[in-house]
Amino acid sequence: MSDHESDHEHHHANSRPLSEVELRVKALEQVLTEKGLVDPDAVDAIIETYEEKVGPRNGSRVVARAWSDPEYKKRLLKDGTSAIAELGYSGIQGEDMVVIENTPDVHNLLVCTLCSCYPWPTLGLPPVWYKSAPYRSRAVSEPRKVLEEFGVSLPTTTEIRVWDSTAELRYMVLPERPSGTDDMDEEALADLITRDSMIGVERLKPIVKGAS
Amino acid sequence: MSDHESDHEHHHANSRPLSEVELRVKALEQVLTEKGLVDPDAVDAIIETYEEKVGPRNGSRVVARAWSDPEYKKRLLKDGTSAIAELGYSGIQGEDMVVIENTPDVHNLLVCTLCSCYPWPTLGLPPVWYKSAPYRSRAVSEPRKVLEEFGVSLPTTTEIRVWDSTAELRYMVLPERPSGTDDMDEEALADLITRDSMIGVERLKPIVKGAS
Amino acid sequence: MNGVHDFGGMHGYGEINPEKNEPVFHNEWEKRVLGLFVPIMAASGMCVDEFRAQIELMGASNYLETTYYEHWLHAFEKLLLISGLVTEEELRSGKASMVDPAVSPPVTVSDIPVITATGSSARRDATVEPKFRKNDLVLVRNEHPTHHTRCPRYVRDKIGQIDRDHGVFVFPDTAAHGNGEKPQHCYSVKFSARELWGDKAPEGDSIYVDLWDDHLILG
Amino acid sequence: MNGVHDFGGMHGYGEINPEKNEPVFHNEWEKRVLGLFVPIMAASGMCVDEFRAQIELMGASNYLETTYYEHWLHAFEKLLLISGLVTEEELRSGKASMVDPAVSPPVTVSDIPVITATGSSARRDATVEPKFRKNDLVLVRNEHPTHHTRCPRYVRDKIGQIDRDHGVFVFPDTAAHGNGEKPQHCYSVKFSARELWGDKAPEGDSIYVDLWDDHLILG
Repeated sequence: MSDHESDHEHHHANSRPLSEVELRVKALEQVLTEKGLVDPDAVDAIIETYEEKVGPRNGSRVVARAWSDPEYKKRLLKDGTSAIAELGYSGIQGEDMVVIENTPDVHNLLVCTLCSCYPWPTLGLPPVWYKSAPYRSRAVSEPRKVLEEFGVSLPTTTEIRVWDSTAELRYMVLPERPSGTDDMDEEALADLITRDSMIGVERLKPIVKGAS
Repeated sequence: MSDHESDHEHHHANSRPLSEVELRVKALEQVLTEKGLVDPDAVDAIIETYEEKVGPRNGSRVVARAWSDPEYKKRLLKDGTSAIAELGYSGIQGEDMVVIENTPDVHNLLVCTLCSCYPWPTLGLPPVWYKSAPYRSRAVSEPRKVLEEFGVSLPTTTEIRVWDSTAELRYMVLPERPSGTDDMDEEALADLITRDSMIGVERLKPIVKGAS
Repeated sequence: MNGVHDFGGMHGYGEINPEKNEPVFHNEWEKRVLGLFVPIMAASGMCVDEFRAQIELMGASNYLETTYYEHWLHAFEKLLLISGLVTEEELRSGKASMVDPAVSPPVTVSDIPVITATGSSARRDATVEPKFRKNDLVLVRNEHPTHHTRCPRYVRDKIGQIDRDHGVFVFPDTAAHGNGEKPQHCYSVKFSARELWGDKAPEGDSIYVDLWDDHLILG
Repeated sequence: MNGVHDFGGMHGYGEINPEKNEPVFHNEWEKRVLGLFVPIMAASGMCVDEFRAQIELMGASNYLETTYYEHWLHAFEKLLLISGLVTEEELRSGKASMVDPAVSPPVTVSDIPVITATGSSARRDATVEPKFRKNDLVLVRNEHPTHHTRCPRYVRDKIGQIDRDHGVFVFPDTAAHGNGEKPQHCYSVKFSARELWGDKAPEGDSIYVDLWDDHLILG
């Protein structure tokens, strides 16, 4: 069953059986553990960190703060790394952060064409589609078609900026604050903010009062 | 056994078992035959043509004639198709031929980066290496390294011209006539001329009198 | 299309390793595939550009993991399915589910000498003015079409020089998709190795690529 | 290197198909691979550029047919073999043939919060003059190195504009091969979509790529 699930990352049916991969991983960890090079408890602690503690909720809090506090937003756009660290998010694959702002006229989109660089401390580990050949190949050359596949249709008057993470800078999109959210507090705002809106493949919808 | 031999064209070990391919080919030919779209005897006749009649010996004869007859050589370089047809070679994958001449200062090399175009009437069917990713990728960007792998080391003063067959023109190299061949007749000359020298991955060696 | 088949200038495919005393074929099935080319193209009415376009659509790793004659086999199957001459089920079973009475007779043994010795030239008699002359500098259009093209990626947006005018030929970029032959001049365009690959390339070396009027603008 | 990993602008890979409610991991073994990154990089002393270079050397169809975490696994094995910390036989058997007494202690549970929250910045304090300033027009060098590079093929020989100077960073093209960190300024360079993809691209759109001084010359 788990074999079947992993096919999400495969483009072709005749890929290697996963049991081979599982054996390789097991052998690798075992050898390194026996040699005293790896402590399996440390491996567990890392897994727990990225499975349970670090995820797009962090990024949502950053965005919600920026929407709520104009001074924070200024700092965030000027020096993403330290502004994000103010909220306690920092470290691996987010050592040097750049936050880019969506406006009514500009839409930003993130990609890493050469591998799959992604801002872990704020968005967690990247989804499979972000790491896939279709996204990595097309985001830079036909971003509008890519956005349409995600349900985002932008007029030609909206300028699209695609950010290819070819260095160790990690980017994050600051989405536009939707209308109808004026009286929401940070926690309520954070609930609105999706991972995809911070990658740039989603535009947040206006909140219509009275709608369920 | 024959499965193993076909690995020459594979770059990776975990390719499909050939029996599957054999079944597909058999099914295809059978269906087309039943439908009256294919006559298997005609298929046999084509195979026989390219396995036994058409091969690099044809090209050798063209080159030997050009070395022996200056007027023929002029016609060959001016209109390859009709000069080659004078010797009876024409047709599929050689409908429009261009012959390019090696000189002491210029060395020519043929490749087809997009597929594997090759002058069938004069050289026969292409060898596996000519159709392979390593040759197709490297011949245009590092022809000197490619030539070195074939044992041809050229001084920087020799100009290299690589011909990428991206259209329906089919190219053939007219190698330099080696020294020591002045008293040879066309048939003896043809014996010297190799397929690789007409692709441009070989330079013919001078003939040293008395050498065995 | 910018596909993996467009190998020019790629790295990572290793050494060339020519086989000593290589036979013409390595397997019986390869012979049948070679032999089926002429009859299938005749029966389907497809052109070589449509054939190549199908190969390029195989999928990257499928293309890389299969051989030349497997590429052909793939294209045969696709072209026959597209033309409606066979069904998926027939290709699976090897049995014709019905015989279409309307088809023209197949290529026969007696046709082979003429067909192989004649082929099918892509040269056209149409009177079309050439857009360029020998020695003209030309810029290859910076186009990245998703359809079949014979303009390889490594020369796009580069400047070359017209070496010779081959005459008027079918334009594969349209012919591959049933959009007409659009006959036009095809040229051998000379590019310096340095223009294509940078300053580290040897100074005098050059690469000649056949390109059509529609690929070029005056440089 | 001009490898298949350099996906920008390629065609033929199909639609994106995001998975609804995707879990963080799809398999237990993926978790172990993720968790091994920090300990292995610490033990081997290898940098992320060496790690990426190994992934790019996987071989084209192997790269295309395997997943993200399989790429990581491949690089782990290669880096550990190169550093001499494990042998092929050990990786096959899963049994250590000998324990080297000289190794430093492994990363422990108590290290994890600090390591993950700190990471390892590629920014360097070195005082290096920037070669370019904001708004400078720059031409990306037309280089096709066979080694690891973070300059993707689709921007080479194209003109862009310096959008911002990120400061001084390790240069991956040398660091990936033990040729030193060569710290230098890294910039976000803005390219118009038309410069990269031709006239059919929408007029106002642009692509920002991070490039280093050594990739650029004044445009």
